[in-house]
Amino acid sequence: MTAPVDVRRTLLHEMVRIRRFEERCVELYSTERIRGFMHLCIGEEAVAVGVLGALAPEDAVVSTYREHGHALARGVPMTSILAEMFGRASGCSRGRGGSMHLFDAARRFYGGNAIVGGGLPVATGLALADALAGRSAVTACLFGDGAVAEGEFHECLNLAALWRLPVVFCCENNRYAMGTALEREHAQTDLALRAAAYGMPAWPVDGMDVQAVAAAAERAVTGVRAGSGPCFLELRTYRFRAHSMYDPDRYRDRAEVARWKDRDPVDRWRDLLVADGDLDEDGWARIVADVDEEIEQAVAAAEAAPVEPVEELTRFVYAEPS
Amino acid sequence: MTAPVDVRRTLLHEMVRIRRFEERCVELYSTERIRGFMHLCIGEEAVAVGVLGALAPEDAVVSTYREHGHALARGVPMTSILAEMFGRASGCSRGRGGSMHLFDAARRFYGGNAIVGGGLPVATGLALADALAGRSAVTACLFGDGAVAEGEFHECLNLAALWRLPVVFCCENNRYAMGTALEREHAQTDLALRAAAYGMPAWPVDGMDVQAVAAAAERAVTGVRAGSGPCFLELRTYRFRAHSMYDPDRYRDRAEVARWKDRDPVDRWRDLLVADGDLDEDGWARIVADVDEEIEQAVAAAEAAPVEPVEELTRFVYAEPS
Amino acid sequence: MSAATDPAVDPAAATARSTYREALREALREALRADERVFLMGEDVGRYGGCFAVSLGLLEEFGPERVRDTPLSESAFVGAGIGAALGGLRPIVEIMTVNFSLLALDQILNNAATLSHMSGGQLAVPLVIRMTTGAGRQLAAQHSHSLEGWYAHIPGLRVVAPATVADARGMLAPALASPDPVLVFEHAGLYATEGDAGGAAVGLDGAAVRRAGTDVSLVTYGGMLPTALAAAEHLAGEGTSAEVVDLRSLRPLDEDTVLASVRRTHRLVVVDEGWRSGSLAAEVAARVAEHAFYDLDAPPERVCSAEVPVPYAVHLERAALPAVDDVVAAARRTVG
Amino acid sequence: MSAATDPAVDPAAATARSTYREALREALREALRADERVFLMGEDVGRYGGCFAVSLGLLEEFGPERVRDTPLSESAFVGAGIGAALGGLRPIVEIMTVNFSLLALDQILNNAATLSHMSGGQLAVPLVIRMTTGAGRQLAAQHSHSLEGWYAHIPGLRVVAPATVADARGMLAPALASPDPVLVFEHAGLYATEGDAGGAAVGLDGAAVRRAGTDVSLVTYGGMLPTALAAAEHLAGEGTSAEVVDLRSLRPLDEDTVLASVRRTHRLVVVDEGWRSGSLAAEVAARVAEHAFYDLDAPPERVCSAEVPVPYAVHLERAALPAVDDVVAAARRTVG
Ligand SMILES: Cc1ncc(C[n+]2csc(CCOP(=O)(O)OP(=O)(O)O)c2C)c(N)n1
Ligand SMILES: Cc1ncc(C[n+]2csc(CCOP(=O)(O)OP(=O)(O)O)c2C)c(N)n1
Ligand SMILES: [Mg+2]
Ligand SMILES: [Mg+2]
Repeated sequence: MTAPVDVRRTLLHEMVRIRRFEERCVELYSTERIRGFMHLCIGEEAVAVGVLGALAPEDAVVSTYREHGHALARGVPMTSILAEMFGRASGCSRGRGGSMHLFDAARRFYGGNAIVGGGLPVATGLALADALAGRSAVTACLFGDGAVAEGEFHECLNLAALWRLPVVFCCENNRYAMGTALEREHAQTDLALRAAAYGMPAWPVDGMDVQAVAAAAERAVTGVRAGSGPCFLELRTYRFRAHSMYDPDRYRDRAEVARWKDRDPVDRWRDLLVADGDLDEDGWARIVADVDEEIEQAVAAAEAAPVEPVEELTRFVYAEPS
Repeated sequence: MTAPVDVRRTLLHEMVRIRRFEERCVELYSTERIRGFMHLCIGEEAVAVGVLGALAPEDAVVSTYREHGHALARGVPMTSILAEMFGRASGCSRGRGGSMHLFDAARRFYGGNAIVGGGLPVATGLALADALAGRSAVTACLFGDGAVAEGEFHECLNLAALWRLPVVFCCENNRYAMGTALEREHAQTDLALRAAAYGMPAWPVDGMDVQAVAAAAERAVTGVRAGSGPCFLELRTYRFRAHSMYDPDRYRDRAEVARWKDRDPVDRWRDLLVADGDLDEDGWARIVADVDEEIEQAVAAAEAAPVEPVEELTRFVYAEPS
Repeated sequence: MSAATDPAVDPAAATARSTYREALREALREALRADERVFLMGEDVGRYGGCFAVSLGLLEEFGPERVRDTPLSESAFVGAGIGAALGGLRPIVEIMTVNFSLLALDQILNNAATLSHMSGGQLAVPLVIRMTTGAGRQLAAQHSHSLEGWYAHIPGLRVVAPATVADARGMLAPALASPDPVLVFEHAGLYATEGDAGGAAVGLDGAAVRRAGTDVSLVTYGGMLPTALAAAEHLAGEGTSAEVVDLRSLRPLDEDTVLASVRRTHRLVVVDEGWRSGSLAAEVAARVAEHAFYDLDAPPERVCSAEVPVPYAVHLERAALPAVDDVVAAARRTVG
Repeated sequence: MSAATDPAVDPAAATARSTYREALREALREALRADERVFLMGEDVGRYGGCFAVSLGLLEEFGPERVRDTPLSESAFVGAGIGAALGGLRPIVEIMTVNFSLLALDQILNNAATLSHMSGGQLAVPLVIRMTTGAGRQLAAQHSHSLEGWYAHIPGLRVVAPATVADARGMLAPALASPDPVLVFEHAGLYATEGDAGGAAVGLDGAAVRRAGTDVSLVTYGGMLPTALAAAEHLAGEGTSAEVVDLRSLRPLDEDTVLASVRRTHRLVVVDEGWRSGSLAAEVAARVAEHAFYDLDAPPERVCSAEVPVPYAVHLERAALPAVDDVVAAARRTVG
């Protein structure tokens, strides 16, 4: 089943936005505009766009430190994301979070968690709140293949399944946890099968194919929203870049990286749209130009934005009386 | 395949020892000779005797707070166990541990862990040490169905399977974690299936049948010792008593308890031996008398034993220079 | 012995007498009745009736959705409490004892305590976590911790320790009303104490002077309040007038009340069941030394637990814990 | 700036210059060569080369059995270290940063710290756990903790914080020789510092006077040593002679060296990157107030981190951490 042309183009546009935003971030990191740890999702855009696109505004999202793409696809404004990475007061976490801790309460984007596995309990609780309050919202919880080895993965999958909570567990299996390959993290590397052992529907998805991801996510979200309990998607993908800006990437075979780059989700989707006659050269150029304009505006705005006054340092440690 | 008569009688003797020892402990608790938390394994003796009997002296054991039976079956002297529960200096932990923390380094009995799930990482490490040192020892790790929900279960099963460590994970599935029934602890109550998801052999065993347990444990230990990696036994059993001496046992149906008591592992085994002509009334009386004598000697010794001088309070917080 | 058994200790209290346990239960019942968003979750809070029988009967009254038994998975259900709070509910999470809270510490520190600030004030975590603390029942080294002082180190948390029946009854409502995560430490030795439950909600912050005195300030909290009061009574017989300050809130610390007391008495003894090194008592002593240095007529004293995993044997356990005699001796040293 | 860049600071050192990181690596290499029972285990210690490149090259030299990458499962692999130590090996477990150690805290407190005592002395846990600590690299609230003071609260553990290249080089051997669990805290800000690695093993216990002085004692450890030394230098320019004491071991605390210094200078400033309330600095201040009360000419001072989850933005992070100016100002208050 083929989606309408505008939907297909939007998927492409969103992926290009993420790709080019992060490529720009690399430059901004090298000029020290952005500091700290920065983790890129270049190569994994189809997952971000496909999964987040399946959600409704009332749904909730819990993500990791590798969340630029998730935040962008969720609709968190690029300006507020970039201002955050610049450490500015207009940043989506007022400069307190940086790249790893993007938050947007209005869009139910609950971060930005840098403890591997640490987001799963929170997502489980968000889903519990929706369930207890009788709301039909779904929580999407994104995490990596590395997180699957943590105890919290186990505890939360059991809890969510036991209580039939509306969570879609989205495992971005990019085959590495930092420098540790899947086979050295897991005794049993079929992660969907692992999740299925908790008695929830679980299946692998080609995470390099945005259409496949979107379809799987929609199926998952629909089922979960209907009350069938949690489910698990294993999104098979790959990060084209190193783990973080500090990582010399010594542990991967160049040929392996090249093989996965041949399946670049952006290129593939663009080529398919072109082949199908849904995109011509002009259309492609327009997407790139639109995206670049958005990025440069965000950069300019972040550059110009003020920083939080130092006097505000301890503000928000405790909630302010509202 | 039927075991030789003396083996069959020994199994009975060991179960009776545990049963009557714990029954005596109840009396000693009511006269406040024993204090603190005390957890009985009455009803679960076949597991203790069957599993521990399959081990060799060089093997290691890690247990829980419900470990009287494991300690006895491992050969920790009853006198030193009871003295420990009396808080005496001659106790197997010099009075520092009590019922929940029995230790016997010489017999590689590593406790006595009262944090649910807390023994699994230790067992994994003991097995790692044996593997790295090239020894053929096996570590038996005992824990309950409740522990299966803890994150450490997951982390350790993965680690042990990934590294093919010589551990036999022995889950005493007595269907309750305190007052929480199996169905309210686990989304998927087939615990052997859960363990199998880590890629290790795992199977359920009738934990009320000492012969079945002994056979399963022997098969497991043999495989693990031969280097096939860890395995998991789900020992289906039932505790006849409340969780601890504090527990009013409000959460179980009397009929359910009665049903399981009909399968009393001691009675069944005795009756089978009698039916097979391997035991007569005299033989039975002798077992009981032997056991009772051992118990009364242990009680008398514990009563007579001195307590650790108060000046020794902080001794052993740090190891003493040897 | 309980502070509140002496009516002089708690003059504002109404007439309802109860145990500390019943007071906690009544507070839970009231909260569950008052606000649909409130629910209780933890290991064996429901069918078992609560590990220490605090929640006995609540399942029957409020049903399994709102009195929710959890599997053994501390990190998951504490974290789920955080998520549920973010999602608009008012969860009360019970951790059976503080020892097991270590398994949930990542969630408590890295999420509950941090999300408000890290999100630039967008998020709040109105979560109450209750747990039992303390030794004295021969439960040995893995069930006898007093780690509330540790938790008081963490910015973003509020930490309280009800020491009286009135506080047991009155602290839950303001804890639930707080937009911040509040940790409530219930000392196991207090559950059976009796006292006047009062009626009105009490404040969450602020120390209380439980006994007025002029010669030495005994600063304490939680399970050690009875010990401090008994020591004060004993000292009175010797002609030494000891003031007993119950911190009530461990974070924030009500420094002003402590300092005011020391400025009156010029002598400080901190009584704290935690291990001595790095105890909350160290913080209290340090603050007094910093801010009331010239008011002190003697070195500050700390009466804490011996630095040892709490042993099982009754005589060893007793020797490990602060006793009335230890407090009396410390007070004597300051006035001597 | 590193203490050991000033040869006066470390007179006994031999000639080998290296970075703190290289010194740690060399110590690991030596340990792995010296004793078959030693192995290193943790996340990405092998193929990745170590999160902070400390173990770079060791996999190639010693192979994957002895330089062992683990899955993300802090509780399991720290606990496995405990078990392996019980089983006769000498594991060195690396936790990437102290933040993640919370996930293993149950194992560390309830097993590693407790087994020796709880078993009546039958068991010993000769385990070394290394972890990175501290802020200063804009890693925000979940990667910038300084919890070594917290760990120093736990009986049964030894806790050390090498602040110099020589200690980075020399502390591992005695840590491995210790029959007790030893936690080694490496401040991330020190890895690139250069200094003299010395040659001989140093002791595990005992504070060191890194700079002698007569007017005020600056007591510090780990990542704050450079700050304290810089403050001392600055104070010298003002005519104030500051003594700098590097605690080195946080548990046990070398109280004698601290007290001796304060008895000479009569003034105390504790410099500690931990959050102020409940910090190790509180313990040091409390001990000095208890044992050197009559020697103090001014209230003790603490310079600690602001009580806030460490923020990302550079100016906010800087404002949250103790700075040279803060130490100078505190010292001035004590002498003023
Ligand atoms: C609990 C914890 N342990 C270790 C780390 C350090 N760390 C950060 S990311 C990472 C790898 C995570 O891998 P994965 O879950 O597959 O996510 P990916 O980075 O591949 O997206 C590690 C080890 C951490 N942040 N949290
Ligand atoms: C981490 C932790 N959480 C909670 C407890 C309290 N507790 C002690 S035993 C127990 C039930 C454990 O059930 P299971 O593992 O099935 O073992 P059983 O008691 O049935 O033998 C609980 C909840 C504990 N000791 N440790
Ligand atoms: Mg990954
Ligand atoms: Mg059970």
